[in-house]
Amino acid sequence: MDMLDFFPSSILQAADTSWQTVTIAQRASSAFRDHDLSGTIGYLLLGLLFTAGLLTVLGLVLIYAERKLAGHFQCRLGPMRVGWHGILQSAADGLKLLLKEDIVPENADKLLHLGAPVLSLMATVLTLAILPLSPTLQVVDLNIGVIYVTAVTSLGVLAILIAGWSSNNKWSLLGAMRAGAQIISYELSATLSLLVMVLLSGSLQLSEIIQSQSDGWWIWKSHLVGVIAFVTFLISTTAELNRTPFDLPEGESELTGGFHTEYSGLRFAFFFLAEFVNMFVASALIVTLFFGGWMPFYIGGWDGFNSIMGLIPPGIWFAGKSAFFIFLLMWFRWTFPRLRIDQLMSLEWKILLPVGFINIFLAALIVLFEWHF
Amino acid sequence: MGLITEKLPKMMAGMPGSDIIFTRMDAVINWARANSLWPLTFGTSCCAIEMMMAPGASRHDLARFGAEVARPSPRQADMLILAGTIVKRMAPRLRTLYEQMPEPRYVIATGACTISGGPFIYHSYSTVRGADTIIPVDVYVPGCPPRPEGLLYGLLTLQKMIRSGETVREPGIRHKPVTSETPEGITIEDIKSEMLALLEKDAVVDVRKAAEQMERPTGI
Amino acid sequence: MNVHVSTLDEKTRSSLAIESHSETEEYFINMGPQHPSTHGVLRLILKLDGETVREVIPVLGYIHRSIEKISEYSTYRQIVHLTDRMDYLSAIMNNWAVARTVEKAAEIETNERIESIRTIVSELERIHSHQLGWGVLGMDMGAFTPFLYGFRDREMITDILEETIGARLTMNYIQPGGVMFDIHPDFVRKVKEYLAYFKPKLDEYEDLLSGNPILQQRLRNVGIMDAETALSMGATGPVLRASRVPYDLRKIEPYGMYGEVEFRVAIGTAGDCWDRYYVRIEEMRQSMRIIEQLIDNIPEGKFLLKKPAAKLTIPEGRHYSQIETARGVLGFYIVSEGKETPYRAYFRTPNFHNLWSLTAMAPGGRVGDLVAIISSLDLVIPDIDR
Amino acid sequence: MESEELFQYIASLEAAARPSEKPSDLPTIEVPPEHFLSLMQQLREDPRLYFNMLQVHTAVDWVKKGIFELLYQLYSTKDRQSLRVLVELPRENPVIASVCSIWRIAEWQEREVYDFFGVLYEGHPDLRRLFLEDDWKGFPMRKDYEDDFMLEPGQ
Repeated sequence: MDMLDFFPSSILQAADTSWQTVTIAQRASSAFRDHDLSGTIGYLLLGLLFTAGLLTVLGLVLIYAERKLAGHFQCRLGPMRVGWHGILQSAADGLKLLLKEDIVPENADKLLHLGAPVLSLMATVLTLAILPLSPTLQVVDLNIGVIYVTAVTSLGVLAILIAGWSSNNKWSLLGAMRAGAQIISYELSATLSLLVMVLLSGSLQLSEIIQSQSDGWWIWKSHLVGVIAFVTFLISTTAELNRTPFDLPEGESELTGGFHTEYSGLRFAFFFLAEFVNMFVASALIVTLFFGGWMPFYIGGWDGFNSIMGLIPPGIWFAGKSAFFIFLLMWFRWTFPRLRIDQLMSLEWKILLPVGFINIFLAALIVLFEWHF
Repeated sequence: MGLITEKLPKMMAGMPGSDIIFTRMDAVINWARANSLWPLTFGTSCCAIEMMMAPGASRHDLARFGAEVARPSPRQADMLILAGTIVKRMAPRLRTLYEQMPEPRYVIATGACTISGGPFIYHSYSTVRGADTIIPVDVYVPGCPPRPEGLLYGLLTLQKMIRSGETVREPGIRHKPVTSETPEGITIEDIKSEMLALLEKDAVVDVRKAAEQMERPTGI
Repeated sequence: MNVHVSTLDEKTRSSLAIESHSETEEYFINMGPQHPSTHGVLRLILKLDGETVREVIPVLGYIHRSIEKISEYSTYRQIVHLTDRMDYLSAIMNNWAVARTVEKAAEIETNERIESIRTIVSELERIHSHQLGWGVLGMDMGAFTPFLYGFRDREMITDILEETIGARLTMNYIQPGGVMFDIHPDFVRKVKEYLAYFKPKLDEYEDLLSGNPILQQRLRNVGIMDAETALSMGATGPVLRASRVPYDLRKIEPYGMYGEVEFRVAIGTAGDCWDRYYVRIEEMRQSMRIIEQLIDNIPEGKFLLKKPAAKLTIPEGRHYSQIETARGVLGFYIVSEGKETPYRAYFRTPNFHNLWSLTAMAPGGRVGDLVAIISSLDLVIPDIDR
Repeated sequence: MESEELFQYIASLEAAARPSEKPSDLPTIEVPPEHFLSLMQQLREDPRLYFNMLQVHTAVDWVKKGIFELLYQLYSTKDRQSLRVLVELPRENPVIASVCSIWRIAEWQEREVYDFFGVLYEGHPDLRRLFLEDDWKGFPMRKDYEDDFMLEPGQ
C-alpha cells in the first residue's frame, strides 16, 4: 500500500517532462487485482474523502474569497472580525446555516422541494470526481470524460427547474424558467467549444487532452480557433453558472431570490455551495482544455527558465491557473450590469452559436490538414 | 435544525458530562450565529438610507462583522433591520415577513418611528406607534435617523447578546430588550459636559450659554 | 347620481377578464411591498404574459403616514421638519418649499446671504441625490459596485453638510425667514475641495457605467415617453426634461440665486430610460457649475431674520409656491385662516406625479425593462405616500 | 396674458366662470359644478390658453359652510401661465365630473381626493381608495373625521 508516498511522488514527478497519470480509481483496481482488500477499500475511501473534502474546502475558500474580493473591489475591507482578517467567516456562515430552522412551504411539492438541493450538489460532486488536478490527483479518469462532464452538468439545470417548480412561488418559477432557457441554450455553444478541443487533441479523455498539450497549450498552438473557442466557452460557462452579467435566474433586483426564494437553512446552503463549487469546475475545465491543465508554463529554448518552472508541482500549477479564472469570474460579477432575457437569448442564438459552428468547421480543417503547431 | 439544538440535549440530559459538552457546544453555536447575521433587505423610509449607508458605504462597512450578505428573501435572512415608519397597512405584511424568517431570528428597530412612532405619534390616523406592537424586537437604536455608527453599535449589541444570552437549553431569553448602560462611576452629567467641551473647541458661539438658554420646543 | 366605487379585488378581476390576444395564460404576480427594486414599499401588481408585462397596477399606502393631517395641527416651523421625511433625499429643498410659501404669504424679505446659502446647500443636496440615483440604477441593473461608489461620494457631501447643519439626512435647515445655522467656517474650503475631487470622479462614473454596452442596451429605447404623455401624466423634473420639455423652475421662475447664475437645463431627446439617466448625470455637472459661481462670493449679512421662537402667522387666503427638487416640482399649498397653523396643507409631491407614467411605459416590455423604468424614475416612496 | 385679460377671455368661452373673490395668490376663477367639465375641456384645448398641465388637484373641507372646495391648478408650458379653478360642492352629496379624459394624471389625483374626502367623480374609470385599505371607514382628511386611533398630545 503506497498511500503514504502518494503525495511525495507527485511532487517529485514535477521535475520530469514526461507525465505518467495514475488515478485513485486505477490504484484501487490494481490493489484489487493484487488481492489487497484493505488497499482497495482504502483507495475507495480516499477517493470519497478527497471529493467530499475538496467540496467543503472549495466552498469555504471560494465564499470567503468572493466576499473579500467584493469588498476590495468596492473600496471596503470585507469580513474582518471572525478570525484573522475574517478567515473563519465562511465557517461561521456554514455552521449557522446548518443550525437554521428548515422551512418547507405548506403548499410546496415536499419531496421535490427536498430533493432539488441534493440533486444540485450531486451534479457538482460528480464533476469534481473526474477533474485531473495533477497527474496523480484524480479520482476517476473516464475515457469519455468530456461527454460525462457535459451530461452531468446538465443535471444542475434539472435541479434548478425542480426547485423553482416545487416551491409553488411564482417568482421561483419565473427564475427557474429563465434558468432552464438560459442554461440549455448556452450548453450548446459550450459543447461546441468542447468539441473543438476534442477535435484538436483527438481524445475525449481529460488526462489525454492535457497530455496532448505537453508541447504547448492549445490556446497558443491552435491558431485563432482555440482562442475563439476559449472566448465562447468562457461566456457560455459564465451563463451556465448564473453569474453576472447572466445572473437572470436569481437576479436579486428583479426576482427577489429567483429559484431559491423559498429555500432556507441547509438547503439554501446546498445551492450556495453548488454555485461556488461549479465556479471552480468551470475554471478547472477552462484550464484543462485551453491552458494545459497541470502542465507548467514552458517557453521553448529557455531551458533555465523551464527548469525553474518545472520545479513547481503540477497541483500548484493547476490551482494557480484555476484561481486566476475564478478571479476573472468574480471580477465580472462585481463589474458588469445584467443582460435582459431577450438580449441574452439573441446573444446565444444569433452570435455565439453561428460562431461556434464556423469555428468547429475551421477546427476540422486545421486537424485534417495538420496545420496546427 | 431541530435535531441538534432541541432533541439532542433532551436525549443526553441524563448522561454524565453532558453539561460540559453542551456548554462548549453553546459557545460554538452562538459564536457562529453572532458572526453571521444576514440582514433582510427591508426598508420603508428615511432610516433605510442610513441603513444602506452602514453596510454600503465603504466607511462603515457592515461586512467587517460578516453581516453584509443582504438577502432579498426572508427565508434566508437572520436579522430584520426595521428601518423606517411602520403604518397600519404595512403592519400585517411586516408580521408575515417576520413569520417567514426561519428561527433563530433577530430584530433591530432603528429610528424613532419604529421605536415609538417618532414624529408621527400625534394626530396621525395611520402610523403604528412602535414596531414592537407587531413583532418582538431585540435591540432598539434611537435616532431620526440613527447614524450608521449607531446601527453598528446596535449590531454589536445584538452580537454580544447572542453570544451571552441565548443558550440551547434556554431559548426565549432573547426577547428581553437590551439597553445600553452608562459605565460605573460615570453619570449623564459627565457625558453632557464632555460633549459640550468637544463642541466648544471650534464653536463660533458660546455653547454653554446656548445650552442653558435653550428651551424645549413647544407643541407636539 | 350614482358613482361606482370599486376595490382592488374588483380591479384585478376585471383586468383578468379582459380577453387577451396571447395564446398563453396570463397571470398576476405581486411585486412588493418588500421587493429589492421597488426602492421601498411600493407594491406593483403585474399582469404578465410569460416575461412580458401586460399591465401594471400600483398599490400605494404602505408608508402613508398622514403628514397632511398632522400638518393641520402643526405650526409652520413644525411642518418644515415633517417635509424632511417625505423626500428624504432632497430634504433641504423640501424645507425650502415650505419656507418659500410661508415667506411669500407672510411677506418676509430675505437677504442675499440667506439666498446664496440656500442655493448652495440645495445644489449640494441635488448632487448627492443624483449620486444615489446613479448608484441605485446600477444596482438594479445588476452591477452592485456603482451603488457603493455612489454612496462613497455621497458620504463626503453629507459630511460637509453635517458640519454646518448637524444632521446627515433629515436636515430641517431652511426655515421661514432664513436658515437655522450660519455656515461652518470650513464650509467654503471643503465645498471647493469636494468639487475638485468630484469632477474627475464623475468621468469615472461614466467610464464605469455609462460607457458599458450592456447598460446602454438595457436602457436605450426602453420605456419611451413622448412629451405630450409626460405633460398629461403630470411628470416633472428629470423625467419630464428627458422627454424634451425644458421645464425647470430654476430657469422659468427663478428663485433663490438661480436668476443670477449661469447654467443650462439638461434635456433628453428620446424620452427613454437612457435619457432620464443621462439628464441626471448632466444635472450633476450643472449643479457643480452653479456652486462654483456662488461659493466664492457669499455676501455678508444675517442668516436668520426671524427668531425661531417668534410667532409666525399667515394672512387668510390660498397660498402656493413651488420648488424644483432633485426629482421634480414640489409645491406647497396652504389654505390659511390667519392662524399659526394652516387650515389645510397640501403637498404636490414630484414622485407621486412621476410614478404614474410607469403605467404608460411598462406594458409591452419585459420584467427587466420594468425594473429599469422604475429605476430611471428614481422614486422615493415616502414622498408618494406622504 | 394679464389676469384681467385672461378672465375676460375665459368668460367669453364659458359665461358661468367668474373671477373668484376669495383671497388667493394666483389668477383664480370659480365655476359651478354643472359647467365644470365643458370649461375644463376648453381650457385644455383652446389654442390661446392651452393649459396642458394639471399641476395640483386637491380639496378643502369647509365644514362650517358645509361645502368642499375643489381646487384645480393648471399650467400652460406655452405661455408659462398658471390658473386656479375653484369648484364648490355640497358636503352631503359631493359628486363632480371627472377630468381623467383631459389630463391623465387626474385619474390618480382624483382617487387621492376620494380617499381623503370622499368626493365622488362621475366618469372615473377606476375610482377606489388610493392610500388606505378598501375597507377603511370614513374619510380621514375631513374635519369631522373621528378615529379612536388618533392621539392628542398629552393623551
